[in-house]
Amino acid sequence: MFNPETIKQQFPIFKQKTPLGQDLVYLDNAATCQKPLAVIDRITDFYAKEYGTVGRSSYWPATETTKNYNEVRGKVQRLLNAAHEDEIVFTSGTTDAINKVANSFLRPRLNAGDVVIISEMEHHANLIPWQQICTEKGALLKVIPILDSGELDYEALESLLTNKVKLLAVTGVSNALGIKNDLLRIIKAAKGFEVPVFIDAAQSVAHSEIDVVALHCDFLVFSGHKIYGPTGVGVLFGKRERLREMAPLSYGGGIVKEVTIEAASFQQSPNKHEAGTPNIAGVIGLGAAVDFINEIGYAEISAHTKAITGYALEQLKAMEGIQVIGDVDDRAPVISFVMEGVHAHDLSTFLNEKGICIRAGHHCAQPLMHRLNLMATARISFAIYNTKADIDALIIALKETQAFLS
Amino acid sequence: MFNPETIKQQFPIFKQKTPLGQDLVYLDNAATCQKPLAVIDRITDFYAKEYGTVGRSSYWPATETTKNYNEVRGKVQRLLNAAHEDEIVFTSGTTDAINKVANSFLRPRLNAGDVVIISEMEHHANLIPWQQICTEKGALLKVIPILDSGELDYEALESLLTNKVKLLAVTGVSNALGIKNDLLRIIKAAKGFEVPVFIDAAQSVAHSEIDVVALHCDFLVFSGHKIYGPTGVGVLFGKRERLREMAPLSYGGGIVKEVTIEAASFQQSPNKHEAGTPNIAGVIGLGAAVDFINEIGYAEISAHTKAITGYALEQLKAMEGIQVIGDVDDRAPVISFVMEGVHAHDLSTFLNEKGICIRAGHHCAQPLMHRLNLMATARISFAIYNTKADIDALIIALKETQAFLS
Amino acid sequence: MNDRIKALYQSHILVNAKDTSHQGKLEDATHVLEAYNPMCGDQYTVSLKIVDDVIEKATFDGFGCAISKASTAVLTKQIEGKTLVEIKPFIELFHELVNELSDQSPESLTSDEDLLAFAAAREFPERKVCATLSWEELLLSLRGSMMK
Amino acid sequence: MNDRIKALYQSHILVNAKDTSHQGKLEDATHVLEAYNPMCGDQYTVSLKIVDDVIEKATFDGFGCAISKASTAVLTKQIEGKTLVEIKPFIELFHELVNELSDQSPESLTSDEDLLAFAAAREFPERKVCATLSWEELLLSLRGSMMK
Ligand SMILES: Cc1ncc(COP(=O)(O)O)c(C=O)c1O
Ligand SMILES: Cc1ncc(COP(=O)(O)O)c(C=O)c1O
Repeated sequence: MFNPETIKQQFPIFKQKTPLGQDLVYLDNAATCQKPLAVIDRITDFYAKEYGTVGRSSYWPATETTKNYNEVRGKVQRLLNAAHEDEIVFTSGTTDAINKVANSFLRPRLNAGDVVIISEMEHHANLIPWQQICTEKGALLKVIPILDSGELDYEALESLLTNKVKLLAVTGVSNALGIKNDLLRIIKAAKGFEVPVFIDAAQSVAHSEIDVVALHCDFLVFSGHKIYGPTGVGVLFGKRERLREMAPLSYGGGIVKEVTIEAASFQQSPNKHEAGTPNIAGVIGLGAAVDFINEIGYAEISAHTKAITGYALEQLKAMEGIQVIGDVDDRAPVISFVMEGVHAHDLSTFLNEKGICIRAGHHCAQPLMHRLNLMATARISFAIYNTKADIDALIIALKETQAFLS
Repeated sequence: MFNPETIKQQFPIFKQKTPLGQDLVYLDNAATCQKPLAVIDRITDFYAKEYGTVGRSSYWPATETTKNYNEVRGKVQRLLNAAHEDEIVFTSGTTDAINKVANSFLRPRLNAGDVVIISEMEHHANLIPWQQICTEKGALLKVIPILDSGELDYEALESLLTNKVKLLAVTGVSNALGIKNDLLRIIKAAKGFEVPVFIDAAQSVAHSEIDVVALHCDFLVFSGHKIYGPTGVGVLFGKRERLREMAPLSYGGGIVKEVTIEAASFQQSPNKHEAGTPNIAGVIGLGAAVDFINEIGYAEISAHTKAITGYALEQLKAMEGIQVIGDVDDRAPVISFVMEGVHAHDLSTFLNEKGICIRAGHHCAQPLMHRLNLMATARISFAIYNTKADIDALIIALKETQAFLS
Repeated sequence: MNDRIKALYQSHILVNAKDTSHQGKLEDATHVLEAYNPMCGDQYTVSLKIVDDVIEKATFDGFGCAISKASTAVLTKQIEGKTLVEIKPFIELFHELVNELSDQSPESLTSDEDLLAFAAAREFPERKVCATLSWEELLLSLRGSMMK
Repeated sequence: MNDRIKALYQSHILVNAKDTSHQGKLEDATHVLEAYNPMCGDQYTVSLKIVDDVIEKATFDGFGCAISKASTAVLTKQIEGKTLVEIKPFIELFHELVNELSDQSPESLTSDEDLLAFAAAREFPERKVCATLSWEELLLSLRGSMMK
């Protein structure tokens, strides 16, 4: 039977008290997740016992490293159900992947008067890179608006789609509100106009199964550190033909066929897109994180985080002076709320005294906050190791804060 | 007294035998360096005891992480003798840093007919990014040629400098041959024409002291993994005014002031240039690597690697059928050679049987190899843990291989 | 609530955060400053009426956490009547008060209780930026055009 | 030298790497292939004279390590006289021979000693690419225009 307490024991950070002597109640998983021992040990072993570079050596340990590195590509391929291993490219994170696709896929294909569509709930990472290139090229950035509930206005999307649209980039889940988007519907609509679709799955992969073939998206990206893996590593899935037709994501060693001062020719993907020495330890640690997820299984993970989210919503809604933002039935394990009379930052400082970690602010989604007329919210977000006891501790602390501050 | 054997003991990988039961003789340090226990432990402790995100939280452990992360900036500032802490930007490596400066500094400043100067000995990473932008813009990429000795032709440089030159990018040390460039001379010449200078210090920082104020360079970059630090982290030094006038290196969260769908305004450097969740563990591990270097001290490091290099050169030159490439008095701890009748790749496979790691190939420097009329060389390169015994083992194995193969 | 956090939010700060006496815009402002922390979104507009190098009136408008609001309220209250020359050391004193690395005790710096209350920020370095937000902006303006 | 490495470079390979009998360019070539490994720089030009779907002559030119050179030499020697239809299974056999994941013993695949010598590459997966460089290029060409 699934037991979050035994899961928690696999995460060393929870074995100790916070500097103020509290148990750590970590509720900022949408920002970054804690790491299980299996991931930490894998990284340590890599550096201590088999460290080498990848891709161009015929000596141990580099041969071993290259094998292990490429095995992770297969693991990620299976995790996303991608059709080919060469559709998986390692980047240094979601932000990095988006910027690179913006530079190498969008820029050369975008002309004055063209259109790029995003949504009103995007994280700045899935907004500014596209925005800047639209500005540079004289193209238009259009927005799928949200309804008052926080959900996307799917009908509005349909009216935005034309033959001028060169890309549609949208998040799977709002990092600020936990709203889930109906990606199948969005992608189907976009495909009617042959619009390439880019999915920001930074908030999706930790909690729910992804199938890029069923989704039929052209690109999908996520970060290792949000799925129990190391920092500094991310994944770009790209359909084979997209990755082949694109210029390299960046230029350097390991990606070339022939180089002269005048010109360079390049290998095929994925090599082509991974210039320079990659974050080898990051990729290998990411492999351990994927194993960790697979061992528990998405069914258990989704069920658990859903249960915790439901429990937290219930408790929050029962409190006076708390307003949960976004009105949807089914949400990802992310809840934003405001406490009447108490600024989210003050709340966060108070909760920290109790060992409780929450996020306060605009969550890198200023246009969304603006639309909702909010300056800042408090956000809690859950992972596989969170328990009902965590929520209980939160609710007690919220009440104490309320009594003291408001 | 400095003793490489006690140094070696600080590197866990040398405690075990290779899979073939040999002691590991690691001579591919120009590709990547092994990690001391202090660096490995720092990363482990970070993930196991104090993991959090950086920059926007008011809870432990994120507050602790933010403090530690920013302390590394100060460490790197002092390592390079930069004037200001905000002149240090973390990237995911040398290749990443070069691509980003090419996109964000060079691209908007380069026009048709302008000139960018590099040298004939550049690593592909310090060639292709500039080349591609020159091609895009109709600008010219010009090359400081090398002499037959392998040294740069400094006189030729002077004839290349004009007011049309928008950037000069050059490596401190040739990764293929170990040739050191006279950066002071190059930069002085460039400054006569107010040309910004970009230094690829990937092969420099592990072995020799760098002083960006004395050099007076505009940019300087290196990778953590080549200075005993983790993979996936690098440093971009940029003069304050350069970093301020440049667009962000990439776009995303944590770098903005205000964002609307139409436009974004940005914070000041270094924040401005570090979009998204950085490689936090990488930066923290890099801090431990800088500490490690400082504890030994550049004086000892330089003296030791110089002595090993001298010893290796002596032994190699005493062998029949070995030709060392590049004819200079003073070289970095990198030696390229060819063995008559034996291809470098076969040599590398043979040496691997003895636990000896060398690099074979074009070393990501095809234009240089072409100039020297070489298809592939064998390369050995040294770090602080290499000993004369390593060289002796190499020489014995080279002789055996020669007897068997040629 | 433990003592650490009580000290930070002690009544002086909570009272000042709710004090509306200096809130609002000045019709006859000679200078208007925008204090903004992009990390958390706190944002204040400080209106000043400066006549003959004396700050005759100061008010503020905006939103943010209790700490930034209280510190802006205290700032506007306490600078009224000060000359531009007097303000710089006053802001520096405030910075010293909240600086966790200071070797001077808060009590040795001031006996004003509204100011002293912010010394608790020494325990919360990540909130220092809240305490100094508007003060910092005023200092920047002084360094810039305002002094001329 | 240990047995592992001796097996890899056993005399058949070293002899074939130095065998110049099929080196050179064909004046009357009908097809010219370029086999190139960008990772290590090995590069061979294979010239074929194909008449009525039979490879009448095959030679090569270029440089690279002993393994890639020997394998290219063996390739050119052994495909002479074969029909295009026969070549595909022959190349597949060679791939199987060097495949470290194969469940077939080398001896069950062939008794040709020049070919068998490459089975030692099973122990050196990172060198498999050297052994198959020219073979792979020929296979690609067969899949492409050559068969038409
Ligand atoms: C001179 C030089 N420049 C650039 C690089 C690229 O460094 P990285 O692979 O860490 O990005 C290297 C290392 O391979 C190098 O030696
Ligand atoms: C939806 C979304 N997109 C993008 C990002 C950026 O991810 P990273 O900071 O790992 O690059 C995040 C996380 O902050 C996110 O939640």
